[in-house]
Amino acid sequence: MNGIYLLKRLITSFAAFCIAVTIMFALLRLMPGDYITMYLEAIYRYAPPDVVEAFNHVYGLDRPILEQYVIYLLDAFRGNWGYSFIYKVPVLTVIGERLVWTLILLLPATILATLAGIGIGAYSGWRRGSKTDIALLNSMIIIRAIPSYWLALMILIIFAYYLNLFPLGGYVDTGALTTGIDPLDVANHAVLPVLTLFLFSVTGTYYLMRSSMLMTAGEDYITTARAKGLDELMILRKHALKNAMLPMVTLITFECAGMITGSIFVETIFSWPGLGMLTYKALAVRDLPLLQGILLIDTLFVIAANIAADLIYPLVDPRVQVGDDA
Amino acid sequence: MTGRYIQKILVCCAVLLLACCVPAAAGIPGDTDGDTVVSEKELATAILDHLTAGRLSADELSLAAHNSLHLPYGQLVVAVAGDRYLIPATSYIDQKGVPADSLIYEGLVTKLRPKEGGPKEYLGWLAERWESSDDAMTWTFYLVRNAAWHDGTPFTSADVRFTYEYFRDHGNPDAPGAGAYLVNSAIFKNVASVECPDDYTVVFHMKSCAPLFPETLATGPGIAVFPAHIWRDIDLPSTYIDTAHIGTGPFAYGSTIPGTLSKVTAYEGYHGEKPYVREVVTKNYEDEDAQILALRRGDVDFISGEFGLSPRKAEALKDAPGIGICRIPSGGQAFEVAFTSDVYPATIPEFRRALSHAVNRERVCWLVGEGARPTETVFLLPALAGDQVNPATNGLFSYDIAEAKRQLARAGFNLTEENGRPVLLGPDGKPVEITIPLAGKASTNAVDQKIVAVLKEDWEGKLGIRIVETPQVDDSVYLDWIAKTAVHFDGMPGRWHEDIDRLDNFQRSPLGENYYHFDNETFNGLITELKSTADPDKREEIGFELQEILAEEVPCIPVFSQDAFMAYRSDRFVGWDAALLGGGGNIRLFSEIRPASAEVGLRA
Amino acid sequence: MHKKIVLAASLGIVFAYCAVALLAPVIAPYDPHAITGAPLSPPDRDHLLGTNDLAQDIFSGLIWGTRATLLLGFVGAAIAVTVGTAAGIVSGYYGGLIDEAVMRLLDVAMTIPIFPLLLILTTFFRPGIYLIAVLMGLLGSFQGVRLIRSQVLSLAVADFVVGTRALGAGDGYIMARHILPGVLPLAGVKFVTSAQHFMLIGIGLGFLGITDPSVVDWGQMINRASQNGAMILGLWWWLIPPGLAVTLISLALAWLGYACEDEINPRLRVMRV
Amino acid sequence: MTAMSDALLEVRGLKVGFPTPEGLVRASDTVDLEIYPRETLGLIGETGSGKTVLGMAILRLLQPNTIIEGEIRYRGRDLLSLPEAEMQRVRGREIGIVLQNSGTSLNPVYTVGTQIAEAVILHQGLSGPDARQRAVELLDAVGIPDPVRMAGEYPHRFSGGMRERALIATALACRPNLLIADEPTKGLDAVTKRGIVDLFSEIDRDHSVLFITHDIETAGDLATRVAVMYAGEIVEIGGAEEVLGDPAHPYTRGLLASLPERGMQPIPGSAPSLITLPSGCRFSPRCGCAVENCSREHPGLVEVGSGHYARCMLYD
Repeated sequence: MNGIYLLKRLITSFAAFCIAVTIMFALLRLMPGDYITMYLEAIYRYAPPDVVEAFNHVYGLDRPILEQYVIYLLDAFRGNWGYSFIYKVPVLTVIGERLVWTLILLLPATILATLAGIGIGAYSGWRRGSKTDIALLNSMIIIRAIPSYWLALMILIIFAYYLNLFPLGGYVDTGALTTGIDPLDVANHAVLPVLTLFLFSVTGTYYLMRSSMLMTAGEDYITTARAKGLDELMILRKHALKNAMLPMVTLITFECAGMITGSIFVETIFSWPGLGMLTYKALAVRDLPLLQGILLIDTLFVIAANIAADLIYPLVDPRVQVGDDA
Repeated sequence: MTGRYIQKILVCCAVLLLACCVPAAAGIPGDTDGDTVVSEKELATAILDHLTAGRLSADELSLAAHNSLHLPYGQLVVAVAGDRYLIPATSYIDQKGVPADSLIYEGLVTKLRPKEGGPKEYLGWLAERWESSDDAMTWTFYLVRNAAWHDGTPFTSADVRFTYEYFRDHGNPDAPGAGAYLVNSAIFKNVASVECPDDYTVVFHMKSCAPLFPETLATGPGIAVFPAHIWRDIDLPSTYIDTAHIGTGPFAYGSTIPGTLSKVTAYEGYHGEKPYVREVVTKNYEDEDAQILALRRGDVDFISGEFGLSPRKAEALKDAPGIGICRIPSGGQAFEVAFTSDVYPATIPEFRRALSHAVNRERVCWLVGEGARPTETVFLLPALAGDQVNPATNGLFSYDIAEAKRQLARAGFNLTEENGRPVLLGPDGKPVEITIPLAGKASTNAVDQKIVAVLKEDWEGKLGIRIVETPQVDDSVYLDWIAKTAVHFDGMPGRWHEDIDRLDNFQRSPLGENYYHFDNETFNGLITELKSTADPDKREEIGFELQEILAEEVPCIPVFSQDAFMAYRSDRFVGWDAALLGGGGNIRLFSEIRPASAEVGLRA
Repeated sequence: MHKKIVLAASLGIVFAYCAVALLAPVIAPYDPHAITGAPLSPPDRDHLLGTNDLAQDIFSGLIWGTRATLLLGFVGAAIAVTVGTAAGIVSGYYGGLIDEAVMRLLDVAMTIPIFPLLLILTTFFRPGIYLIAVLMGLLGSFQGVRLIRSQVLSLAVADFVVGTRALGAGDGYIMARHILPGVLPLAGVKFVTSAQHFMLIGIGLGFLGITDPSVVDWGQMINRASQNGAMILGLWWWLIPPGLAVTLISLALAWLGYACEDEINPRLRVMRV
Repeated sequence: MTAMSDALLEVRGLKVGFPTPEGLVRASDTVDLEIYPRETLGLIGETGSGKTVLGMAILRLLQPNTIIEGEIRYRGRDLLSLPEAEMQRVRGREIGIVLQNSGTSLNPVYTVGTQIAEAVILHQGLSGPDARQRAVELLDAVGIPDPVRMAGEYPHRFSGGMRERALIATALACRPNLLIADEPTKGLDAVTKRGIVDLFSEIDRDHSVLFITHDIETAGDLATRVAVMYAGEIVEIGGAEEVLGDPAHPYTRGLLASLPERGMQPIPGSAPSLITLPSGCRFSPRCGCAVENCSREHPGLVEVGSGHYARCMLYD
């Protein structure tokens, strides 16, 4: 049962990856304008036809389309994602360097947002209709309604510039050149972007947890627990929380995928050299190989999150033998 | 080395004993006459002051001493816009060779910004002086003798020859490996061979007459000399990642934090005048506004934006305390309305001429803001091209709607009215409609949109030409777009409009085209003639003639040029106006400025 | 009572926005593309919110921008909900192989990150605003399928459906007359939440500078303002109003969505991303 | 009526209302009843008559916004005015409850043994292993085969009947004096149902039981006394034999007549909405014996036999 389900998941993941690659391949061929011309344009004002031809040969663009596709697909699996136009190094290398920095923002932001979202979401759902619940719910709705990029701009202006509390961008201070990278210094630089990402993410987790808690709070076993004479806190902690958390496992993985999106705006505004800023730059100069790499890495990220959720789920919910797919 | 310092300091102490009391002024501590140089006398005064009244702190005294002895002191933090401007810009290396504008590497010569209307001037870099044969077929460069690479290897003429050979061998599109095409190799295209008669002399033999070879070498960021001992074994510049950055420049590579910071430090063994600043740190801010905030806050000392700060921002910074603005006349971009001469209605010269009289440059400049200068000359910018501008062609494109209407009428266009709006009917009787693609090189600071907004008022509102702005198209299709549309905008960064040689832009290239699809036989012939003559008088004559043809044929309408603005912490560094150069001149700039506040020493 | 006020207020805001969008040519004092004064002039009687760097009236731009935002939100959401509901009903009603196929396809589709894909597509094809809305709607329809399907699954075995089938009704009839009304409230809530989501995304695209520049939209206004140093120059009237305008409509939709959700089933969970 | 001190639990004038957007749902209206030690009181009524609400109200398990009036005296203490902390001591230890819907009343993420042990640990202060041992004993006592293994299983592994037994074991864990069983036989097949009924007939020797059911036969088998509820009111109460053998209220008679072995004659019409109750006697619109006065006056409980009361105009 377990094995079959996981196999199914792996097959879908594999298919998803292939489709992502295929989309990029199609884009590459369908794109208005010419990939090589653009590449040369980026460097030089003109793209002489003979040079374009030579490049086409180097990139194998003069071979039959099917052959190109197969080569492209195989290359994608081999981790050969091409060269970035802007950085002139293999795409995977660029992404590898940036991934670390994105994770430095994403991990604390996600963990904090998840914990906080679950905590206040659970409280809010448990105390449904109370003043605190309504206040929390409305403030979350408001935060959610503010466009994240605008929020990031405002946070930058207020906290970094007017209040002068944090650096204006980058991830280390100039001192790092002599002393090396100091984790505390990085943390100081990360505060504002993490805060923004946290705000961006916490509302989602909160909302889901609250709904989940609302469902759970009405369950019969909660009444049973109460009938046993357990106090409210114990019921919340022992009986409600664990059950309300179950749907969260899957939903948090979705939130994670969404965070990558948020990081595009946040990293750009805070000059944080992660994947988000890389995406922004790649978009600005239409660096297709790099964008493809980012899309593929995002896909892999989601796949990994899904598989992780699949593996975690049966651990927390005894009812689910991986495989009850409903 | 240290011995020399001690000696100098002892001299200072001796002077100190003889000095009399003069109060220290603002600016560089100790500097009393405002020349930003602390003379030994001034220093002595300062030291005395320090001892008697304690007016200067020990740090300030140290700063004054460093300035006086011309010893590097303090840290300068420069903001850049984008990590590709940080020192380890591998992207430059595999596209263009080692970067000449990185403070680390140097070329043979660099260019000085000419005085308005004056002649061009060059400055030796690794070449002390240079000369050409009368027919400009041979150029001889005499190199500086005391230059050494940052790793101690002496710099010789072999390095120069190696640079030529490296470009020759790797500038070839058939070279193996992706991205191995060094575009700067075009600079050496005309070189037949390089000879090294001795260690400090290099002779370039040209394929054809090259009266402007130094200009070619200094164009853009300029071409830097490769360290032969490092690059000798590297076949594929695209796969080599240089981590040592061994150059000959005034600053040597220090360290880097990827994507955000890099540092260079003053090179002890520099062959020229040593910089006053000990360290230059480049800090990346992706956002120009963040740069400005950082400057205001004092996190950085110098910002320049990507093509200079926008005029509005420079204006806003002008009165901020502790901040100074420097302006480089026409140092930003120059913009033009360009025609595609083989697309109707731009095929009709009268139409092009008519439109040239319907560009309200003053109004565009008013929209753009301070530092925008209407261009009334033909293609060449007076601030850059100096005496090469043909005065007879000045003002031929002046704003004159009546003249525009006359020109149109002459070519068979018919200006009618429909629903109270003017409509221009072409010679074929159909209403004239022009599609203008936005983006491209004129999109910085939305200049293209500003131009089109003004053009719409005149072209649509007065001449009855319907204008359709196409959705912004990306760079890859921009060239296709402009080849299909009659009118587009172009912006030229740097010093494109600076030399008559650059008028070859309008020549029908051997590949059969040019940017404007302009094809004038006389013009093509004159350019060929220009390129084969070294006689200055003849060249000037041809240049003037070329400009007359352009004024008549109007393949493009120059609109305005933009001054470049840069902002700096005037309370920390002085000497910014000393010798501002274009292009690779930043190296020179950072060697010239002096710390003015002890604070900058404390950071290092 | 409190809930009703919130509901009325959010409905009011949505209608007000719609009215502004429809009446833009009447309300806006200027053509948003025309040069109407000095560039970057502060607010005064002629220009309620001053002018931008192209000397265009910001207030008029704000008014006209309503159109783009509402269009992206509502057209996108309409497509997403229609596609999602149709696929969800078919998949949930027929079950079996069809369901399996749809669910597997969905698994695959949901694995590909939608927003980056949308960014890449819009960057390279530069579609007009309608196409962006359609694209967003199609890419955003996946989540709806699951939501609707699970509801259909319970409806399909409901007595009245089984009963109607026993009476000899065809699948089409049952789906249209019995299943569809059952999932409509859910689809309605999804519509409202998707509209909010798509508006924010649409404005995000504008902010990244990859939407149609001939259409005035708030994202581009914010982008333009921040690119031209509104923050540095202290031009709050340029940077703040479009941001507030987005926030307000997005807030109204969020409240509306929440109120609707509460209304149709207080224990219902509508998944949002 | 018997003296107050005799009763284990005494409900006086209990009114329970749920505020909803449509109006106040009067789920229980001026209910009076008492449960004596070691007796089983069967509470009968149709679905929606307010039986469950009554059971939940005794332990204060209803939603916080529920409006409750009246008195619920357990051993002389008014449960409605007890502080929450003290109420928690009553729940499980003094009064146990077996909720309806055995399928969802056990927490799916904990083993059955853990859930039973929980109450034991809480109220009797047993250590973990001891409480587990006790849980196994309880499971054994309620007739679960292989109790040691089953205590370590999750609820979804249990069949419907076994879940019911497990719930009963949970409710009995701390030996409460009163056990409220809410429809424990609901949704069970005949054989399983029999087993549960037998289980109750064994346990009610030590405890008082409030047995809530719509199943008149089960009530007849187990109950010593029977109360019949209709539309939030008790319409008839008395000894099981009297009420079921010789029903006084037309509704009770109707209920009995609808049983399969008595001809399966359903009561015409349907139960009224608890928001808009009919004036006068609430059963009058459906009552075959109704007279004109019935729809005007609301009848009180009238003693029709020894300890046998009915709410009907016929006896006024």
